[in-house]
Amino acid sequence: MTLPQSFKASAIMPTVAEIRKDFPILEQQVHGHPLAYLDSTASSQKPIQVIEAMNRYYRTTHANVHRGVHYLSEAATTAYENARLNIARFINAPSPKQIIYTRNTTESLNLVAYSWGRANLGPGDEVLITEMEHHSNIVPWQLICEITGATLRYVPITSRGELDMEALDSLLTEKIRVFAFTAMSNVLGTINPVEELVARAHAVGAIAVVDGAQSVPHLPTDVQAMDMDFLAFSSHKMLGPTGMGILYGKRELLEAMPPFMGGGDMIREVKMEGSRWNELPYKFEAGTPAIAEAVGLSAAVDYLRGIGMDWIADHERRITAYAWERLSEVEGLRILGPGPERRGGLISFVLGDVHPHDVAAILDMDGIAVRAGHHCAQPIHDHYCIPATTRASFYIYNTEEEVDRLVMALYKAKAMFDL
Amino acid sequence: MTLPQSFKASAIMPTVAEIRKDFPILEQQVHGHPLAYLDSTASSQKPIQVIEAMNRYYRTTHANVHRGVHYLSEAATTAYENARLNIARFINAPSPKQIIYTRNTTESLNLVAYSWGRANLGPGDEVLITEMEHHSNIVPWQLICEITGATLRYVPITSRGELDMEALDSLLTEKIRVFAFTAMSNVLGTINPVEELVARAHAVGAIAVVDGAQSVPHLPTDVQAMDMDFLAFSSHKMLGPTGMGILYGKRELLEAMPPFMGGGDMIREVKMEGSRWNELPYKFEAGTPAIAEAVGLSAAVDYLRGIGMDWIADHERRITAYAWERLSEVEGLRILGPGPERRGGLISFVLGDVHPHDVAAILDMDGIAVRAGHHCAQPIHDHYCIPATTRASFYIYNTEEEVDRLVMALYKAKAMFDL
Amino acid sequence: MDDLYRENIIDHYRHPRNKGHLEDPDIHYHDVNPFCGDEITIELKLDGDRIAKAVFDGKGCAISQAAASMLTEELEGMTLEEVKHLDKQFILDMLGIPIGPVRLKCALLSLKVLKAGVYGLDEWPE
Amino acid sequence: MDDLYRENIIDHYRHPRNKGHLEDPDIHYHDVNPFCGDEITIELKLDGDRIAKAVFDGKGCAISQAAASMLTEELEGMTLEEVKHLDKQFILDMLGIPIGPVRLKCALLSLKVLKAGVYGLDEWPE
Ligand SMILES: Cc1ncc(COP(=O)(O)O)c(C=O)c1O
Ligand SMILES: Cc1ncc(COP(=O)(O)O)c(C=O)c1O
Repeated sequence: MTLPQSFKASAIMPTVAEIRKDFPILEQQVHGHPLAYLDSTASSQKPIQVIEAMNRYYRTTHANVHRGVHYLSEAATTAYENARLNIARFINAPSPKQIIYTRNTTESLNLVAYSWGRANLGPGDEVLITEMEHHSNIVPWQLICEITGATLRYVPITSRGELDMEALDSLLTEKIRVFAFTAMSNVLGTINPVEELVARAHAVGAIAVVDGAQSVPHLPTDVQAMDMDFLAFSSHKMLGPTGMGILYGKRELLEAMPPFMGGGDMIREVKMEGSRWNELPYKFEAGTPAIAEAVGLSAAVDYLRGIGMDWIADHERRITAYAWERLSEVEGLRILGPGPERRGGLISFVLGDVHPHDVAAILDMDGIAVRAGHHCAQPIHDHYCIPATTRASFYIYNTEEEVDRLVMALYKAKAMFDL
Repeated sequence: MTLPQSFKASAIMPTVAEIRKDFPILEQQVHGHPLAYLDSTASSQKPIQVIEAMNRYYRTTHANVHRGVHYLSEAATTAYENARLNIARFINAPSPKQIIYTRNTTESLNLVAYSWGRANLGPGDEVLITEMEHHSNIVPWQLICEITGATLRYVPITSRGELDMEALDSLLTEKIRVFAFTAMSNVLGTINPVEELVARAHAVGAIAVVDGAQSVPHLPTDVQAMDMDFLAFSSHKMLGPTGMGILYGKRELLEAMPPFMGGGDMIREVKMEGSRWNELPYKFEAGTPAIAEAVGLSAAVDYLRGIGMDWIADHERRITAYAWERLSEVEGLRILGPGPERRGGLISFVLGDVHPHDVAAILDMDGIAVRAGHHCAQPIHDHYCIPATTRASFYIYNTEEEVDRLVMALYKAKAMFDL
Repeated sequence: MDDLYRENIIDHYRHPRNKGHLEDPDIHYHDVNPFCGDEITIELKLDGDRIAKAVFDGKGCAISQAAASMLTEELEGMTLEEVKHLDKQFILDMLGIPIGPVRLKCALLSLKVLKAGVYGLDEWPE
Repeated sequence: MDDLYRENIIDHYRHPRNKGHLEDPDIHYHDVNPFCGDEITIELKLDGDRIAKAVFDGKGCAISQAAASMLTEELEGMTLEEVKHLDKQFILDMLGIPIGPVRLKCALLSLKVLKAGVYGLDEWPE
């Protein structure tokens, strides 16, 4: 576990200026302005430590894993499995066997829905999700309910953009077999009370599936303390490479599940008449895996650990509170979701009747990168009866000065649309 | 489309010495000997052009694709979609919409088996595969036959290690809905007559699914000329990064198929009551894709095109013929599969009663990397009644001198085991 | 910036022409840009194979809505055969601004809806 | 290289001890190393909770087969309780050669099979 370069020597609190030096992409000019990257909720940038770890892997270590006895294959296998161990420790998983490599959060959630769902759901059963879910935590459940005959239910949200806990109480009956929810909304920014939600699910005998796509990169995560049954997250949102996601699961649940995909490495024996499955985690990892990407994610985890998840959460709280204040001053701008004290590092808003795409396009001309659209969460936009929002999001490398530039550019947009 | 550095200026036939300069990993010493990497059938090494393309992508271009209107997101989307176009051209696909990004060959084949299979197979239907398939082209069909009630049949192989074409004739009845076969065996080296097999499948109204994991990296591929219905292959075996695979499919088949995984980007509209699918290829690409990996594979395709697939096939034929001759001289060594004129660039063999793992371990001490095991193809090993083989495989960067070293080390192994 | 949001685009967006619905349209089609959620409905009243009246309705960004508004102005009097030959370049010329690859889909949405309604081709215009 | 294939390993591989089957074993277990296909069967004859006779059968590399052969020699006279405490280090000491991470599974296969047979724990020994 190496600390990010910049902090090794000092061993003091990092500064954003120091952190930014590790992100070559941030030095860029866009349309003649310094890039202000306020889109980390969609995908984060990568520090040189992560890029170099993969670079080094391909230049010195690559071979296929698991089945080879030669030097490179053993080296690649060691790197690949050490990465798994490192990721397990990062979320305090009891064992690396419970860390399944996938492509992204979406595949992790599909794996649970298909494999656990097909084996455990039937007519009369209910699946509970929430109105603030990302499509990745909606569509797999719609599909599996269609296949199994189970019924899908949604926890509504309050006017403050939080889960309606009273409605939850009445929805969470003994019929619910699985409660799947996001730890943090990628539109509202709402941080959900994961521990409490897991406990409520368990109280009616349901399993709790946590979409950690937005929480794992930004908040400390302890799967055991929170007693999650499954946790899904993506490498690319937490400084790691694309093409890599994680599914954590409780051992006895994973053991009992049928495999998802079939192929190399996930079987113990293949006879023409049928096959026997391999042990965890390989049962769920068919074919040549994303080896370099595992190495890259492990380097990202080292980097996050080097900075400290508490520092990260603090930094984001500070900058989000500042952005909240500054954006609230813009007349005609409406912020969605709860106040700054209950939210993660993102703010989605609507600027009068200017369409979010137009807002984003105008900000882009000033070098400010924000997302616009439904952010793959149409139901929550339907709830607010708006087609789309503009979203600014913050990570370890963002500054208050970037927030100031965002606000300035919003005034320009207002002027342009006579608002 | 940039040519590999080394050949741009000269525009003459590349030499292996020039090619090797592009592969930093090959300069390595292993156990005090220069590395002889004879394991490209498991996974190829990567030229600096590919490593640098991904490096550059992360340092200058990364953002999430498709949903963003800001500069980086447009740049990333362009890079990602240009890669798709480049890959489509490489196999002569009619349209980039028919190129689906997956993780590897295994996922590509699972996608076809699950999505096409679930919609099209039922009791009474038959699926035909061959005895020389990789597990990735066996297990998905076993699984889908179990789910749908269809029956799985195997084309046997002849004593020369080729498909038994007479048996095929009697197996290929009107009951067969899909004939899935490898274009080249990763154990026997057999190059199958793809065009003829596709035509025979079509003659009984079956679709032809081609496992191109071993053919696309080594032989020219034209999906239209060969009239394949589906073609699956992996980036990591063709100089590209891990974490990326391709499924090509005929348009009308892909259009008619239900999606595989659910989530972001694969839907057109998500309502709480249900969803509408997106168009091709996005219907099959759920969640944030392997963006950097697409860029890397595109660079690999450029590199292969720069050298020329004909040169590559020639080079491999030459070196395989030489290896075949030299290995045939080793007493007690038995080569599996057809003669050098009908095979691709690999040779699997058994050395007396020395277990292949021991052979590989002894070769490794001399810096020679070969695979040992069942190479994820147990049925073909069962056919020969052997648990495993040792496999040496060749690619653009291998030399006859490396073959000589292989043979020398085999004599050492014989001595050690008193053979 | 001025390039991206020229006055006539803002004008068409703020004051859309031919926005609304027809009593009894001969052709009616609706679609959504899956990448951004923009929506366009186009309705046509025909006189033989000639477009007598074209209206649109929709939600979305200035680019998609202004393009739809401008398109309806062009359509009156056109034959359905002529509609078939409208392409990407036609829309780009009409808008008169440079458009990046992602927002191109916004610009082309109304033409896509039009072509799907007229002859059932569900494809982004090339 | 000499390190990897010391003479006693080749000797146990070429001349395995206790290879075969028992008439009527009290414990019988078989497993495969999924990564390489090596197979080991272990059969035990008990005398109370003490191992009276241990035999193995199998196919595989010199490491896995020599380890099994050596292991059966160690087992006679051991109690089942003692078997529970056998670990990775025990096998490595017995073989006396350095083993990389992949071939470790070959070395440990017989111990894994033994433990699964004796008390049903289907895990690679740590
Ligand atoms: C013929 C064949 N099919 C399929 C595969 C599986 O490829 P992947 O592991 O990249 O999914 C391989 C790789 O070994 C192969 O050789
Ligand atoms: C809350 C949430 N869930 C799931 C996802 C899907 O992640 P991926 O696209 O990496 O699969 C996202 C990403 O936008 C997200 O924000």
